[in-house]
Amino acid sequence: MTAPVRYPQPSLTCNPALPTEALILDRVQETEDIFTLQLRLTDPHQEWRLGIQPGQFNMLYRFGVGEIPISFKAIGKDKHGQPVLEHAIRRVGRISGALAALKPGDRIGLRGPFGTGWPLQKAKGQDLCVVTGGLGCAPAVSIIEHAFANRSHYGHIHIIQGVKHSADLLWRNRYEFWAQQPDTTVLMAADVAAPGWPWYSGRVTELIKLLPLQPGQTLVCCCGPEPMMQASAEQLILRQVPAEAIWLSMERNMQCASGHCGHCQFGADFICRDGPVMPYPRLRDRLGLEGV
Amino acid sequence: MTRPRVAVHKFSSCDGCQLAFLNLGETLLQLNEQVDILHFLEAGMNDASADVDIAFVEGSLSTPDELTRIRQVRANSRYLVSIGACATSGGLQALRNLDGNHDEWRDAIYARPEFIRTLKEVRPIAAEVRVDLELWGCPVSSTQILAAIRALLFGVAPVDDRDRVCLECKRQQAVCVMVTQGIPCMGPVTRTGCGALCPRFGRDCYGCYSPSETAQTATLARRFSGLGLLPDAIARRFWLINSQAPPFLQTGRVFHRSAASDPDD
Amino acid sequence: MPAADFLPRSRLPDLLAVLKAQGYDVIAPQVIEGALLYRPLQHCRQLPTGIRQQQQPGRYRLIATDSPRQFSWANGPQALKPLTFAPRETLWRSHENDDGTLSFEEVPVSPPALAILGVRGCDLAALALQDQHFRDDPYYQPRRQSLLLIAVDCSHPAETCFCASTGDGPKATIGYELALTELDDGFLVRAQGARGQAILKALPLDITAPAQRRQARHQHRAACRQLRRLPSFEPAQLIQQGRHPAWDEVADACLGCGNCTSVCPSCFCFSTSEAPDLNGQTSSHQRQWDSCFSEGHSYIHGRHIRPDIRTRYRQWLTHKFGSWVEQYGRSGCTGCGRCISWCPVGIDPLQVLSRLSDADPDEP
Amino acid sequence: MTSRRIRIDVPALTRVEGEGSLRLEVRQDQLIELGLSIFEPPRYFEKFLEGREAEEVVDIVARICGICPVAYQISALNALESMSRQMASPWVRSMRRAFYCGEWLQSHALHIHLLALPDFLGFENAIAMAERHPNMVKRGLKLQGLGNALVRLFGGRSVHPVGARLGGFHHAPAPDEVTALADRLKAAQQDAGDLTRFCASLPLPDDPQTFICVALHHPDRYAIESGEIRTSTGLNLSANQFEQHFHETHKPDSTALWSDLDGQPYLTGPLARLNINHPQLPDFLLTRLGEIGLELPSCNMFHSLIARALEIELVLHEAIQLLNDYTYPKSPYTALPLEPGIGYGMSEAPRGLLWHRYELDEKGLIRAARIVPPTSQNQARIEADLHHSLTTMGLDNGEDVLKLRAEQVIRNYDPCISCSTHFLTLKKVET
Ligand SMILES: Cc1cc2nc3c(=O)[nH]c(=O)nc-3n(C[C@H](O)[C@H](O)[C@H](O)COP(=O)(O)OP(=O)(O)OC[C@H]3O[C@@H](n4cnc5c(N)ncnc54)[C@H](O)[C@@H]3O)c2cc1C
Ligand code: SF4
Ligand code: SF4
Ligand code: SF4
Repeated sequence: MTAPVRYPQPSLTCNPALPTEALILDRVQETEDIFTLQLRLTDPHQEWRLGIQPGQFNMLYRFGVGEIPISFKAIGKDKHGQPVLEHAIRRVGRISGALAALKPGDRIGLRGPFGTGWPLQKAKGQDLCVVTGGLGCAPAVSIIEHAFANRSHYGHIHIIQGVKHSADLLWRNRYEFWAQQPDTTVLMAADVAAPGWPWYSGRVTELIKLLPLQPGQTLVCCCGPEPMMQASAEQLILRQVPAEAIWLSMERNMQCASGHCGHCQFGADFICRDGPVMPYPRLRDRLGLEGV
Repeated sequence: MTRPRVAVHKFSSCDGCQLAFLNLGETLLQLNEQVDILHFLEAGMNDASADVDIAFVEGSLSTPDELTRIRQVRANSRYLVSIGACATSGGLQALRNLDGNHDEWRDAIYARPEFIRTLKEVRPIAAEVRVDLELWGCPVSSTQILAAIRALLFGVAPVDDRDRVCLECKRQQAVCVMVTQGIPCMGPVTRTGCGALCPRFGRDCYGCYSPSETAQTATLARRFSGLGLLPDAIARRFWLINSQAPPFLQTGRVFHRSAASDPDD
Repeated sequence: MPAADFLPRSRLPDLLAVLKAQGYDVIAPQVIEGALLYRPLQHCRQLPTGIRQQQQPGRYRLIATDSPRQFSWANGPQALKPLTFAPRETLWRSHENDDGTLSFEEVPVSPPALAILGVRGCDLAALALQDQHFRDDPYYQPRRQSLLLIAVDCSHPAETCFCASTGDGPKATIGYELALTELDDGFLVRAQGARGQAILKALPLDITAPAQRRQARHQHRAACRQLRRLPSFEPAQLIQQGRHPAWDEVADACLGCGNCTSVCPSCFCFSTSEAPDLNGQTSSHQRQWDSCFSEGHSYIHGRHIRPDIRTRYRQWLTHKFGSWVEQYGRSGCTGCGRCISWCPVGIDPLQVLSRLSDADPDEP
Repeated sequence: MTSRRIRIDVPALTRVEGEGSLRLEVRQDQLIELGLSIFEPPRYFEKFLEGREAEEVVDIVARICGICPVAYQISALNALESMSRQMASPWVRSMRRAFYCGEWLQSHALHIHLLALPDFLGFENAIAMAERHPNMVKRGLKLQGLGNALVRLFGGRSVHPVGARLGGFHHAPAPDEVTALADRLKAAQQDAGDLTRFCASLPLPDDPQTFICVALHHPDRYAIESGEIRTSTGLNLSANQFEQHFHETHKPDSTALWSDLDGQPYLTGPLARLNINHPQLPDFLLTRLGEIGLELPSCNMFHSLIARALEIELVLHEAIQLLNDYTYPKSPYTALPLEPGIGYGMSEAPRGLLWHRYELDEKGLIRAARIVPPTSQNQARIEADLHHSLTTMGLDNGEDVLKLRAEQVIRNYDPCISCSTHFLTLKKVET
């Protein structure tokens, strides 16, 4: 007789739904409502999580309050030169607000990395064009930092950033620093510019028209509000950039980040698993559809 | 660490929501370790004018005195939570607002009506002062109260779940009474929080937790009519415990009027 | 000599005994609160003997007859979903220790071995869909693996059923250990896989008479004649039909209550929530069934992607019948008809699908 | 003797249900003013019952009082069902009694531990008392919790339960739930006995008074959910005779509605019940009476506390019996068609007699309703008691002593002020 099958119990370390502890080493207030957390994972067995790539994200958990998806910003260094994970978070609601109240020395939970990153392999040997709209876009910063850290892998680097108001520009000195670098173009535009704003006023799409692009050998990484990403992609296509070379970072409600909870579906895709970074042709016919 | 100071105030009500505290059992003693209860008449704490971090307010406003008192409570409290249907929508007693015949009722009952100082309309707390959080339900449950206190202790706003009773009804594996018995259930337009109590007891939800988000009251009213309810019976479904909550008020009004203008009825 | 495969009705208790002997708890549909719900089965008397059904849009009634049959109805409000994908469960617990460190504790699932009697073909097909979706889910899988499935071919589809047109019924074809075809006097039994075969071997079976076999074939053909059928449409196109007036019509009729998603055996959405203890030292991270009809489903800070019933209904229909094909290689609908019967206002998605294939005046 | 003037003003009484105030003035050791007022605003329940369907009444009247919703539901059902030719089934009648036992248990346990005992043990409130007497307070909370669990078994929740309906219940609890609860109730009987002994051992003021007792009496059992009125003056009345003997009047300087029995103040509630029905107590409680030396009828109002403790033991015992005999019914209710007319009904709320009257029209809608709750009935008695107690104790006592005694006296009646369906007292309008 065959006995009923008993499923082996999942073990603690392989349960993708289980967070691990992260210690807040430092907390930097970037703007009034954006702050960066420097994190160290306290369990040495969890270090594989530091293999996180630009464009991927973690679920950050505040004890007793809940979890939210937050993109990877950078791997920084602590004062002993040890690698630390950086996440930039905007305080907008319940959980981000609870995370904002934490200080160095406090602990949070972390699950990840999740999702697709920017297509670094594909980008190798090509020009890189990073287009962002809106406030402090962590996925964009992460790819730019990565590109400068691996400068020889890429040709020309184009950085275009659009903000609503010139005062919204985050990490301004980083942009100024990048603008000084060889083989790099930094263009910025504000819909509304304060006096003394050295860059353009207008929309990001206008900047795209100005870019010295080499369409066949440029890979575009785009993040920001969906209408802006869509308009940018169309503008880039007008500039002969192939649609397949344009990659967008998407955002939807996420409860599990493991492709189960169904909240992040965008048509047939689970943004947490098939995204957040996805090629434009995949998204093209759904972007802009109401309610999708 | 200093414990947050808490007050429980009562306005026009049945006292049932305060029982969410008094029915906590031993948890009441645990709660007392987390917070400092300064004012709660029924439990024996009496310091109505104390400055507190969290004030829970039960009951609706129905006298001029209560208007003065609620302003004082607001001024003394950092975070004001209105609890229960009376406090959030006026509750059952706000039915008197509908007819606009408060004076008549009063005069019918009291030999010396001039002594009765009441407002013509029963008002929810938020009609008079700013309310930081509303906990709906008639009565609110201990679970809701504890979750709110815990969230505030963590320094975050409590979760405001506005989903429908139906969702919880199915999670609880209750059998739909509307589909199997043709009973007019308010679950599809009522907010969860009770754990789908009524359908679990084989009966219709009567809307005691107030309207849910995107409450499709007109659609449901049409369905009730399909189940054989006459317009005035439909109006009564919406005009019960949360008659003043806008979607219920509105749909009740439509059917109340059509009942009044229907000569056959 | 033909193999013995007939279990007389009087010997159905033997099946129960075999299952119990092999260590299974048995559950089967029983009449509870006017519907058929899975409940522990101690003896065959608890089965819904002679029960027939009336299912129509928004309406479900049981009718008692004096038929000896125990499975002459279509289905109850829930398929197997609650047994594998719990309506609410704790995923893990966290502790804040006195020194401020956090520890996380898994809350493992250890279900008993369960044999389920009376499963339908449509529900097995839906289970296969959930198996795909939750293939690496550490909470779903243990429950799933401990199930032994005993199907009964559907002989009395309801008015709301359309499994014949989705190809998932009325006969059980995949995913069972044992399958029964119910006749007046007993059951034709077939098995799949080693576990099924082992049970089959342990049963006291007779040889099926040719007349009985004929009756079974006839019954199957009759069950295939269903009132409803899936209309033809282009799955990939559904999502593009955003401006079709069908959506406004259905939005006006729909309560947005999410019952269709809760009773659908393939729907898998859940939300998570945090339940901290009062003392603030331990907290449970839970998940519970959610629905694309809830406001939280499509909320991202500052905006509701689907703020109204129209867009929410569209999400449900275009996902179930459209995007699902791309996600899992087939539509998410197995024709069980539950979303039609259990919709409190009786909306029939098949009608919406047909309406969508009407030329849309606005769409080019 | 020097002239002395004391003015005691308790603007908000604590540890009572609902809001009320007390004001008394003593001049030259004479009580010149005494007023218990209730400033619970009117909620006009009787008025908005008009025009509602009979089926809706239970859900509405529950909301008159969060502490004794079951009492309101059962009195209303008694009144409404009296308009039917049929009766609720025996199953329903027993289960209603069990349901009601839950409410007595929770209400009495709450009153004794959270409202009354702090007075006798010298604490501001029960939470403060818990620091010194943790086990006693926990015992009380446990008994209260069991009462709530019993109400939940039939009603889904203990405040405004949703289970009761015309003709019975919406839902019959599963037998295993019933057994599980019965076991918990059994386990609490020891605690309940200890509680009675403890209450009896307290140095309660000994202050005999004369008063009329009014309670329901049932020939077969200690009256809870049904019975006829019996008074210590020898009256036996059915519900429809209530209005012939009990009247509500206005005191000239107040706006409250006061009830009297043929012109006399009277007592309703635990002590009145025990005084009238004690011969029907089960044997173990008759033994208990001897053990604690309580002679009945008692004319010491403070024995109300002991009466509540004894009634806790009683309802535990009753509920256990009823649940032991539990059978799962074919249907938890019988449809009872109601005929137009007038229906009267009453029951014993934890605080005393609760009387309802409904007039039903041809369409099955309520034409008129009248509800007389226990607190308004006790109102006159409370003031008479205050007058007597304070004078007997000696008005020359210090202000704090007078105030504490006054509050003890009021709490002793467990007045449930929130049930102001139609009565109201405002603070005396000051000139
Ligand atoms: C892949 C991905 C990467 C992200 N990276 C960053 C980042 O690097 N920095 C940053 O500041 N923000 C990022 N966000 C957005 C961030 O997740 C939301 O701001 C956050 O969830 C808001 O949570 P809240 O509780 O503070 O807000 P509330 O408004 O209180 O939201 C309530 C709940 O809704 C859900 N929710 C709300 N907004 C979002 C959202 N935008 N995305 C997903 N779920 C949401 C969450 O479950 C949240 O707890 C990212 C989102 C996604 C999907
Ligand atoms: S019983 Fe009521 S709440 Fe439950 S699913 Fe049906 S309509 Fe919704
Ligand atoms: S089901 Fe409806 S009426 Fe019943 S308790 Fe819940 S919200 Fe209130
Ligand atoms: S969509 Fe409807 S018919 Fe299809 S499987 Fe789901 S519930 Fe059944």
